[in-house]
Amino acid sequence: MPQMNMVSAIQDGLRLEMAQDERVVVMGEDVGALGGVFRVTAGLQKEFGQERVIDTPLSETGIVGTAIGMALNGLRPVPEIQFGDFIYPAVDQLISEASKYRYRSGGEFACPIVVRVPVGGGIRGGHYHSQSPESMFIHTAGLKVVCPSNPFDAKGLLLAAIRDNDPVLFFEPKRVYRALKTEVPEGDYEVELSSCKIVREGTDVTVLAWGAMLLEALSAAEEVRSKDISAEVIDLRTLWPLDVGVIADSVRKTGRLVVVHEAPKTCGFGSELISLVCEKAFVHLEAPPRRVTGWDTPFPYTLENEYLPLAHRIVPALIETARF
Amino acid sequence: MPQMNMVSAIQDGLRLEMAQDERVVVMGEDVGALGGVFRVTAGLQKEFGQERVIDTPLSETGIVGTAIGMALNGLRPVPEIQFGDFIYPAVDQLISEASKYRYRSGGEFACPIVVRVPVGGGIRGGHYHSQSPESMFIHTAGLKVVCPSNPFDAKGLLLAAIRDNDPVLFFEPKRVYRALKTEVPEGDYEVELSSCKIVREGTDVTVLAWGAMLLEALSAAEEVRSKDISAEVIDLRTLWPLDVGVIADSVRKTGRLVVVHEAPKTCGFGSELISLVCEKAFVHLEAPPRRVTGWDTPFPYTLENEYLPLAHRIVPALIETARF
Amino acid sequence: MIYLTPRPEHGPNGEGPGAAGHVMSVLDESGRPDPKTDPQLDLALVKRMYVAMARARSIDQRLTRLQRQGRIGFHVGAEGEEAAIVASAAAMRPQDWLFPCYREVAAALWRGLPLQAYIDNMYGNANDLPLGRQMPDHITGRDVHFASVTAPIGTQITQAVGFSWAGKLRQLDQVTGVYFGDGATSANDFHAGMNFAGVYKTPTVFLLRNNGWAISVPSSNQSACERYADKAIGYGIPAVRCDGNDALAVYKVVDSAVRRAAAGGGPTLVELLTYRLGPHTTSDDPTVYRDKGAVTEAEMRDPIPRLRKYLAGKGAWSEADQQRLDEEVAHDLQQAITRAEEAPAPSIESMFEDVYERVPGHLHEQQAECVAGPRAHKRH
Amino acid sequence: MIYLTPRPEHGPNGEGPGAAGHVMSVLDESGRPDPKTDPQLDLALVKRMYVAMARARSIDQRLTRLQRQGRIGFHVGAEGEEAAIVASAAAMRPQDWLFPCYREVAAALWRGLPLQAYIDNMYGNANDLPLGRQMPDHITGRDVHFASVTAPIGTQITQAVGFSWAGKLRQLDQVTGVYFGDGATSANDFHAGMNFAGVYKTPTVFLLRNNGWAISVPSSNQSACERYADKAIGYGIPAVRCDGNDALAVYKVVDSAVRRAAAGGGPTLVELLTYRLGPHTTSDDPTVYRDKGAVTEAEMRDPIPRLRKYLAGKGAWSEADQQRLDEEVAHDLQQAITRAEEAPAPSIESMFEDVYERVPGHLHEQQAECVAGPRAHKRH
Ligand SMILES: Cc1ncc(C[n+]2csc(CCOP(=O)(O)OP(=O)(O)O)c2C)c(N)n1
Ligand SMILES: Cc1ncc(C[n+]2csc(CCOP(=O)(O)OP(=O)(O)O)c2C)c(N)n1
Ligand SMILES: [Mg+2]
Ligand SMILES: [Mg+2]
Repeated sequence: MPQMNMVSAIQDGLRLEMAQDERVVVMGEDVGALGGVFRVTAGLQKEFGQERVIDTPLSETGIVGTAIGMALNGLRPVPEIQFGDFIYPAVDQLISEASKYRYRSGGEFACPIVVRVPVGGGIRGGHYHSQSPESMFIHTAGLKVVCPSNPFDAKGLLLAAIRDNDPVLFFEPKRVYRALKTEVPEGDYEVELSSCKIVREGTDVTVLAWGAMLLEALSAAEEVRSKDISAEVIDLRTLWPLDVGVIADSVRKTGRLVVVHEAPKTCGFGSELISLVCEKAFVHLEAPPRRVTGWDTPFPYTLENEYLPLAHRIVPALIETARF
Repeated sequence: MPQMNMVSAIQDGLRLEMAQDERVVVMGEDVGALGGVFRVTAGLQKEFGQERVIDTPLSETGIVGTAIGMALNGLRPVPEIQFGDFIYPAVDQLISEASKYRYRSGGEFACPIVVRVPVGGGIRGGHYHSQSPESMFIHTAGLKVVCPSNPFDAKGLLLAAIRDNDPVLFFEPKRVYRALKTEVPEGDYEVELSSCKIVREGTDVTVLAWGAMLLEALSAAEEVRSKDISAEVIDLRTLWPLDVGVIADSVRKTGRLVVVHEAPKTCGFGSELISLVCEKAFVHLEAPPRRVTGWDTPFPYTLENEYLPLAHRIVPALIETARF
Repeated sequence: MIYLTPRPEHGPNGEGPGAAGHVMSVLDESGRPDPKTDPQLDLALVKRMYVAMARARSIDQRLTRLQRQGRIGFHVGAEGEEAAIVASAAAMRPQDWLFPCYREVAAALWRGLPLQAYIDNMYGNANDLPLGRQMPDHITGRDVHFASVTAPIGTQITQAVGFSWAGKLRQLDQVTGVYFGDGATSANDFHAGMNFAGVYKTPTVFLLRNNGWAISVPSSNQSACERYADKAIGYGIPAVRCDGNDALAVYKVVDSAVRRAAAGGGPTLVELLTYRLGPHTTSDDPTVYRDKGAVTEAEMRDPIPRLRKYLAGKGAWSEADQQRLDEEVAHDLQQAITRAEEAPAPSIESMFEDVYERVPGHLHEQQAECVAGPRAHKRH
Repeated sequence: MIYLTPRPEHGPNGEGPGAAGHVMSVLDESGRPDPKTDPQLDLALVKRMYVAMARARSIDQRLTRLQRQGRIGFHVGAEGEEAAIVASAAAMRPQDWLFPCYREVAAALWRGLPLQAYIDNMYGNANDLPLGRQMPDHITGRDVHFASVTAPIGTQITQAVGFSWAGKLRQLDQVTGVYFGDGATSANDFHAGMNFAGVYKTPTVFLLRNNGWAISVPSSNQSACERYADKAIGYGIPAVRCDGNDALAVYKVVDSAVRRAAAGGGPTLVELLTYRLGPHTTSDDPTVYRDKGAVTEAEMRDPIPRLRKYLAGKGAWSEADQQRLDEEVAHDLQQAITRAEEAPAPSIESMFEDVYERVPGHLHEQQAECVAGPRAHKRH
């Protein structure tokens, strides 16, 4: 099986699906000749032509608005937003339109678009090339939100997302893009949407993470082993709709919960995860459920490693939670 | 003291501050000759002229973007977004710009704007005239978020907000606009930002609510009295930054928590409130903290009273929580 | 040295600057056609258009009454704009699509949306295609190639561009028309939609209903561009201005734009100059912000009497025809209203469906909780 | 019958359509002024502009090397666009303001931002005015009337309009210039900003740096409007096109727009035709998407040698002057770099400040937690 990094795995998934399904079109700023600023779509325009790999004008409003229109007319657009930080001009189309089109038309229409969005810190991007805007989309009924942590899942989730008949926000952790290679099957496979994965079993505390922070959670879990703490780490993979059963079962077993995410703490997805666990497994909780997250400030440039919830901040949270 | 409804109280506050502070300008769609679709600004253009009460072109992007520019140049703009549902075209300016301008300029600049936004259901407005978009703004570091539940607070909070040197989102519950009158002092007064208010004392369960749902929470609290349940109701008034001490103290006393809000449940502000209470007062919690909220669907037209978390849905939550 | 960019010069077919011909028109105010511009449409077609326009007016009047009686919650009328709406829809071919703003229900009816479906929507009952989820007048019409009505201003414009672009990529013989108001030209999606359409030469017909007002803001304050059609220049898109109260002129310019798009010639901006005779919606009171005088003047240019006079002049419409039509519309409406009022409200269960293709776990739970829970004291 | 809206006719002062004079220019490629258009600027001023342009080029080259050496994280250069940037800034008056895109640091330096402040920003150290919170080249300059640089494309445009509008409401003698690229004309804020400025006749000078590219997208694919200046028509705003590599022409058109705005004449769109000679930023590799040929051709129109030749022709610039300047810039830079590299990183505490005017409770808690907690294994 070939070894791929996440960039290649996503590209491989796009190429595969474009070859198999002529309804799939890729569009966005600089996705054509340049192949995207992260080179995820490199080579695709040569292979599939300018009609299916489209360099758009500089307008996220236009990219998502026209993608919705294409989807309404039978295509499967995969628009790219160059950085998650620039998704805001598309928010009206995503929140007012894509999420509500099926509902408000009584099921007459559907909006199967997959909006690919590089997100997160760790690339020295400062305020505007580092943010993780998932929670506002999870809050929006009608959208699905995916965030893979590794190349294998990235390709499998992307294929599942493109074939899904609902609008999907596909968040790609930039920090992982070229950070590791894993085995990725060459052909077709799907990773089911809304399926969490227990990536490390443990008994003392449940750690929820996704995207780039999954690796940090894992290394923190490894680190606290020496303190006799057994952490169970769950990779959410799909943030919404959520595979809440796996999470609740884990917390019922461990009695303790730590959630890790890059986005600012307040009203981040961590708050929802904690509230859900309170709903499903409150009586099993033996310690306050806890968040390790980005601080409630804009994302800083120089101090980004002090801002991010990296292993050095997860470790004390695990210890305190486990020993509460 | 005169009796006013919330529309008159807000108008009174605007008039007062415009007369006292010539830096204050009001702007938005139809705020001039028409006086706003809810008539909140009625008469102000006549009184203060077209330069200070400005009918803008139909662009929320332009309204907030130019308001920010005015604020950078010494004015105190009070832009109106006609309905909360139409704030999305302004989200880029609010989230990328207003919230970060002070921070990213190392404190060189400030953005003292107060964005007035009628929100919420109960006026038969369906999908696009009913939403409560607070949580994405609470999630955004650098913004303040206010939502009064009554005429007195509305005027006092508005005056405090206009005088504050940070950007404030001022959410006005449409359902309350003309639903009740209270005494409102004629002259100047402020209701401090970030101050919660215990509006009903109780011992068995803490209920957090704001805006139009405060009244529902109160009537549910009244209703459960007959079941020997004593509910303490707190009106948040300012949603962020939060007066968390009052809330934590209340939960330490009651041991139980119910949060009520109109916005969809998932990643709504309720999730943050529950997580905060878990942080501050976990060991005092004697029952799972609970949410009564809008469902995770778009806001429906015909069934809006089944969608909203009205008293009939709060009552069973209070009973179950109190008796857990 | 700085120059005020002058207005563009105009083409050779009578659209030159100055008064005459500058705005495409066929009928004068008394319904007499200008032989120089008359498209000589088939009288049966014109009659169909007239009937659709007159029906639309009657429906608006009836719905406004229903709203005043508290029997429906809300209505957006289109009085005065019937020619702009109906004749433009009439110029689209069956395989074409329309993306509406919120004021063009008459276009959906023209394309075959059953009156009952519309009236069920006004009541938001269980038979409503959108299942009572949206406000009145927010219809959907997949079967008649009519997209779902939305409230946020302008969002349908980029969608229509994407839709038509997909048609082009799929090599379909399909043109997409998109309606929007003068106010909407200030919105983000107008800018993005026009720009994308210009760059990718999509088969889109931009139908700008310039009715003079965006709620209380006159179109002269919405933009410093005197002639809205000139906005097309910035996107490299051809444009045409047209008397939007002249059904024959509207048909002619839209037909021509549709042909051009279908032939691969790309998008056109069509500015339809009309006037909103009524309030913005039943929630609005225009006496607060506009003179009665302007309205009275605009009433002189009412598109319906004008087209009726044209037909009468051709001997194709009589008083008796009119009376028969009025009775028929009243009867159809009464029947539809009765049925709509008898229909039940949408089910509680339905509130949780169609959020996603399949109801996910968390919505199943919420659905069960809601169904089993107490009912609200008052239904809507 | 549909007409392609023709391009506008031009004013009487040499800006008529066709080749000659259509784009305002003064200097030819060898630096000879056209007596018909020469604004006859004071030589001392021209020399100052030249020095600022040449310094900007040297700074860009040095910063690019620092980035390659890994000593700074990132740089946005402006090679080839120095005339567009410096001469436009030079035409603004001291009381005027500039709202930048991200490529106009040279304008801030022109207005007096200390080189040290800029270099501290490139290092994001504790002395950086934005306290290392933003990426390099994202400066802020309240003292020199220069707004804070932002990354989202276009957002500064509506802000600049609001800023200038406030100046007008406050009856200040103040004009606001706003820089943005050809790519930014597609963004929402260009549309809204131009429209609001047109309606409210704000004293705004829109400085469109048309450098041919938005990262990899050529300006010919960004919009179907061939001449970006024509975009002003849709907003009722006057426009002018100018050779952006010709410092004298840039000064002349911007000066004229500033005077017009200051006199109450409202906004102007100034299209500065230039070329991005370097990569988009140090993260970019333009060889993937553009021909070397086009760049070589553009290098012939490099604004710096052109202005140097002009000065040399007037006997106002010598080889020795150039050498002295180069040495001085190298020295100044070296000193600033050394100081910047010696400065500490911003404090952990500072990460929690300036989010609000006063640090609220929850941020106090987070600040304390962060300060007391373990440090990250590697600093940035
Ligand atoms: C984004 C957004 N902002 C504000 C509104 C409120 N609103 C509804 S209709 C309208 C005026 C629209 O005017 P125009 O586009 O000219 O269409 P018309 O109503 O005249 O047909 C406004 C401001 C909205 N629906 N969407
Ligand atoms: C809203 C937004 N979308 C995308 C980007 C990424 N981006 C940064 S610069 C750029 C191109 C800008 O081109 P132009 O406006 O011509 O300015 P230039 O770089 O040529 O000076 C893009 C797409 C961004 N910064 N903001
Ligand atoms: Mg209108
Ligand atoms: Mg450019």
